[in-house]
Amino acid sequence: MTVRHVLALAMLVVATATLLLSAGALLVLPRPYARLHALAPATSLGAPLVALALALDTGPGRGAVKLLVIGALLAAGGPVTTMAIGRVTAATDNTHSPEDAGT
Amino acid sequence: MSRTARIRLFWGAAAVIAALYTMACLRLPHFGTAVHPYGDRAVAATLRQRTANTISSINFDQRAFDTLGEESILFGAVLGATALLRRTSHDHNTRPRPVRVLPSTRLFGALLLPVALLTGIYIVAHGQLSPGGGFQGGVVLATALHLAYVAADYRALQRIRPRELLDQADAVAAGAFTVLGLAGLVAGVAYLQNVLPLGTFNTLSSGGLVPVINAAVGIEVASGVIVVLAYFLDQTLFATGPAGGAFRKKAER
Amino acid sequence: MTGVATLNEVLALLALLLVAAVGTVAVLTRDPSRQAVVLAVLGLGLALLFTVLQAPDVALSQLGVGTAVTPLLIMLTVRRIRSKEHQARQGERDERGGPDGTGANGRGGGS
Amino acid sequence: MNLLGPLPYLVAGWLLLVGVYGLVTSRNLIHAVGCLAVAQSSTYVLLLTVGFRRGGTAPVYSDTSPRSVVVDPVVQALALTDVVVGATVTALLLALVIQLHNRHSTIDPDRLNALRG
Amino acid sequence: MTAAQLLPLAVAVPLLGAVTLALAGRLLPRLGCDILATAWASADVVLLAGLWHCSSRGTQVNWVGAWKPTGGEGVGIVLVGDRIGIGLALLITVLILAALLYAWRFFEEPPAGHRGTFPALILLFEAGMCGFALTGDLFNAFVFFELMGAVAYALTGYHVEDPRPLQGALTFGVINSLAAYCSLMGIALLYARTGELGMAQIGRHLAGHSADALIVVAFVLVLTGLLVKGAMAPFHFWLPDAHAVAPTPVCMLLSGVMVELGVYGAARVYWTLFSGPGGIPAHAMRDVLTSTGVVTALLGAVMCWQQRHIKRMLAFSTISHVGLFLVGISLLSPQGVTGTALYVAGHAGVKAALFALTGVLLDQHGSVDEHSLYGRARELRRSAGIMFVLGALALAGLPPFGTGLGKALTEHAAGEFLGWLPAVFVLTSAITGATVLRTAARVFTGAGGRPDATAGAQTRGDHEEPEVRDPGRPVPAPMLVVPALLLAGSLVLGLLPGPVTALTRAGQLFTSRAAYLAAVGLAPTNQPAMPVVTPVAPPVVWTGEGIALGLLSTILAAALAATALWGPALQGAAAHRLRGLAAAVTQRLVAPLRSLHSGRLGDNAVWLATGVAVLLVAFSTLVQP
Amino acid sequence: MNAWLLAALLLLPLGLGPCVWVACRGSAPQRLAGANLATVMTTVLFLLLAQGFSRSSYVDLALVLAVLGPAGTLVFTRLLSPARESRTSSPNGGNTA
Repeated sequence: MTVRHVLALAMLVVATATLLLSAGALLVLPRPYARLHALAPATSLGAPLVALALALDTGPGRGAVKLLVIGALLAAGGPVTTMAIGRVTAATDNTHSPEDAGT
Repeated sequence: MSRTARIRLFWGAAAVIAALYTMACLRLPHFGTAVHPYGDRAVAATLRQRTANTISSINFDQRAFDTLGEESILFGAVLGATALLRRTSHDHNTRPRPVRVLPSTRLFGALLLPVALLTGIYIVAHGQLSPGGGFQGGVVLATALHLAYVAADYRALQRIRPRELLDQADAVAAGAFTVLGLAGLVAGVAYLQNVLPLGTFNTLSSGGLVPVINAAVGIEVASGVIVVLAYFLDQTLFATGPAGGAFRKKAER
Repeated sequence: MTGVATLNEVLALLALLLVAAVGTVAVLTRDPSRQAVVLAVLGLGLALLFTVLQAPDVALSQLGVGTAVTPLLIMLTVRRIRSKEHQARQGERDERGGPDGTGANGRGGGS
Repeated sequence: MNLLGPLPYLVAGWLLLVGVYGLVTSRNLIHAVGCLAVAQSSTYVLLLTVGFRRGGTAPVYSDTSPRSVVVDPVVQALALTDVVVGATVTALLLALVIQLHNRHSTIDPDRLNALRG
Repeated sequence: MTAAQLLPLAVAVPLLGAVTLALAGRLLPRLGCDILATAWASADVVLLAGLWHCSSRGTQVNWVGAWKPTGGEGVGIVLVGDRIGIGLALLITVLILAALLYAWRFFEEPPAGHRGTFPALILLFEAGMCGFALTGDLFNAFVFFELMGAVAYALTGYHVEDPRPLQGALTFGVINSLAAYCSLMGIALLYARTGELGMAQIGRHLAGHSADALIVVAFVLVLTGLLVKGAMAPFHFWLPDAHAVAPTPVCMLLSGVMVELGVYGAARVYWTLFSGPGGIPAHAMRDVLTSTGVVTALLGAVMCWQQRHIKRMLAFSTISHVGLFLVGISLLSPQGVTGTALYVAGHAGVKAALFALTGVLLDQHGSVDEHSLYGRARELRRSAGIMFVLGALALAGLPPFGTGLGKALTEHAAGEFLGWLPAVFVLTSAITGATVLRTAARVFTGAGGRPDATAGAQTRGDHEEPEVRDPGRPVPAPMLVVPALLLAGSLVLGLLPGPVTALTRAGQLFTSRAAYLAAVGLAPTNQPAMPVVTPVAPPVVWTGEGIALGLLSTILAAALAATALWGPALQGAAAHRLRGLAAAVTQRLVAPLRSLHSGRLGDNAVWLATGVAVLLVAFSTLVQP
Repeated sequence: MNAWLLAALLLLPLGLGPCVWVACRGSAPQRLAGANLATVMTTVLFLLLAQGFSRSSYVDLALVLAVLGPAGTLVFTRLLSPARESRTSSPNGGNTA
């Protein structure tokens, strides 16, 4: 097992932990708007880190490039979708009764 | 039948079906069985046809007739949507108003659009090699185009969507599949027979007729899905027909 | 290799349970726009299951159909019907919500 | 060794029954179309679980040896066809729902009573 | 090039036609599209007629893509053109041609820029039905089943201006799709057991197992899709809703041949897959399906009698007749198949003609309601009226119509199995014939008293959107010529001995599993490729018994119609008491039955589940492992 | 043992499970947060499975989902937002081409 693979494994562990943390936060955070903050670690750190770990494990080549592209797409898509969801949540919650503020 | 009676009847029927279906499942070969005679034969035939993706070989070569029917269903759905969502004289149009989109969404959509198109083309082109093919790639291509709607507004989509052309492309691609089948008959062999040279295993040109049919399916699916979605988008964003109530007699023209 | 095979089957078990659960919720969610979200998740679950069952081709088309096209079609239909109802000023429909029980029909119906 | 028993097949049956239950109790035609999609997913699940082979991998040879153990490709081709069929049927039915609402202003199947007796 | 090589063209030609029409729709005017569609449909008729001719030499078999199996094990799809299959495909193409001719200048408002949409959909429908009739592969049958289904939903809802077609099409679509998925589940179970998809191959593999719960469940699931298409009670609820509201040319096709394809599929699946060892024993099949057929026939007849919406009435008459077809098939005898095949062909002509004539009424008077049309169509009585009466009599089984001959042959075969079955045939055809006769008399001559416009069925037929909006125009010639030709065809079928001779042999081949297996190359090696079917007894076209029963049901129909027309006006205590009895029966028995036909999606779905459960219980108790 | 598959085994119930739970509760926009994270989780799972089964071609799944996932979420947000595009437009809707 080379240093590269060990590094990849370490990144995998960190990434998995981040993703699990995000998922846990999604469950725990009470308000719908606050829940959106739970998405950030997963999309910005966890997912790209997994892609990076895989790219590292695969070694240089076309496969690694594809993996990095996927990582970049995930990292870029996260904030954009989060903001869009936030806007819809705000818009609909403002126009309607705050009945579900506590769910 | 009252709702309660209906639901009671359903529970009775469901209990019977569930019991007998469970008994049937116990007689099935266990999950993960090693006995797959047809599958094994199909794999062998695929390798003889020098197609790397067995599923593509089955879909476009061994059981191409199924796919012909399947693509006809898609073609029929496009025609059906044309007929069902046609503009009748009841409907009058309104112009959709532009929407304010978050700048981040706009930027992301603009960046993602080319990537998505490339991905779609890649999935179609490698259909006979890696997972994917005409159908999957076609759907990605169609969805990619609708990123323009998400990122900007419907007018942007209308500008980059040559609807008439796509409508015809759909028909032409559906016809191409049928005609490619006829090629075998013209050559004096069977309908849908793979008459082209088979090429080298695991290259883009391998598989004879497979990549050609695959490409036709890709074009048909992409244009078909776009056209169907276009009819739905038109209904949602444009047409405001009668506000409901009892159906009315058509106004004199 | 048996290790991988066993892991594969455990993953299949998990994915199957996920699909069964999400499918049930999708049926029990009575409000169409909420159901569309659940159907999108069902599409994801099915794609995952198909991958674990070593069917990447089917998983790919399920991704396209299940997570993109079908929810989009449903949402377009919902949107169309809501805008018409808004026009007609009919607040008469009294649909009950999903398992969570909140009536939800007017949500997002108009500005 | 048989880890899962008949469970995968039972999940397929469950999905079908749940989908039918949704159709039976549906109060909204869009919801009914969604339930039909759930019922259809049972066919994908059954087809693919039937074709699974323990320790097998996908019969796609771009990145694996033609001698590896593979699962049944035929059911995958069938499921692929089935997915397309499902999408087109969904589109057609939703088109009908839209027009029905245009003319009838309700999409509650229990309030559509133009055809009886 | 052999005839067998041309088999896939039966599907490919209409597909190509649909494509050219979709493309030409934006260039050609209406007339051009109609001519083009007629040309394609004619081409397919010619093709199928040629194949029918060639099929006299034996079953035509085509392995699509030349994936011919070696040693009985292959990977391809087989098309099997035996006489019944090709004959059915020929019937389909002829009806398609008739519907397209009838629809010349029929629709006023084709989608702008898509003038070819309607004929293109009709041609796709043709491709689906022909593919289903000819395929010898179970999954391929599912694909074509879905093709004809999907196109039929769109065609049924074609009149988007009116909510009723949309409702009918939606129920049709949801229930038939659900049933198709049930079939696919069954196919998957069979694949799991046998690892095959070809019908003959599955049948051969099943012989290696005993009939257990798996076989029963798979059989019932596969059968569900077919019986729903074939509108067997309690799977029939969708049919009147869809057939009553579809555009008239589409009704001609749906009632004329699509429903019958369900029965054909059930017969094909049973004989090829399940009739051998390890399948479903003949007595189970016979008991269950004969009772289903009888129930369906009686129910359809009773419901038909109650209708005032003429299209819905004809739809229930179709249900009733399809019930009889199922009885004929489930006798499991060559004579039953021969008779049923002839009955189907004759019925297709008559029923399509009746729908076409109803279309004339709709065109001229904007209504298909028996009561509101009372006496209004007097000016049409010399053309449409006479044909309507002829159609009614043919429906009742009047010799020498093809329906009469088919009924006589099937009846005879049924009588050999159970003595009282011919009574069912006579009774149901008399009731359905009487209903149509009653309508004809009221609408075209104003016979009997003016019916109470508020009474009767919940579904009325007035306030229909006329299909062509041009009130003053005369009846277009095709709308009268096509039904005349269809009726003439049905008459010829009963007069000429040729079809009977051909179908007698066809029936023998169809019921011979060995012949089918041999045709697709699965015969044991020590036998000749094509086993010689025992020489056929020279077919008896018309027997005294057949003519007598045909006349009996016709007279009964006339009597019933007369009672309906003039009974209410009769004086006297006996008549009064009889009327009271009839009212009581209607109240107690018929009204609940009618309220079951609620047209609701949920009810439809629950009946589907109930039907599956009943079939499962019936077959599992009858099949002893 | 296969670290990638183990990670997948961990993420499938513990990572995807909560997302699905959230996606099945509350109003449609609230569900979107769960669905969105579910998309990301599934993409990651596809990547892990591809590596775990040592099938590099499975990476295409992750690629397609990475493309379709955000697009799908954005479509949802667009169509769930209060009606602004049809005739019942908000007062600030402009009218430029």
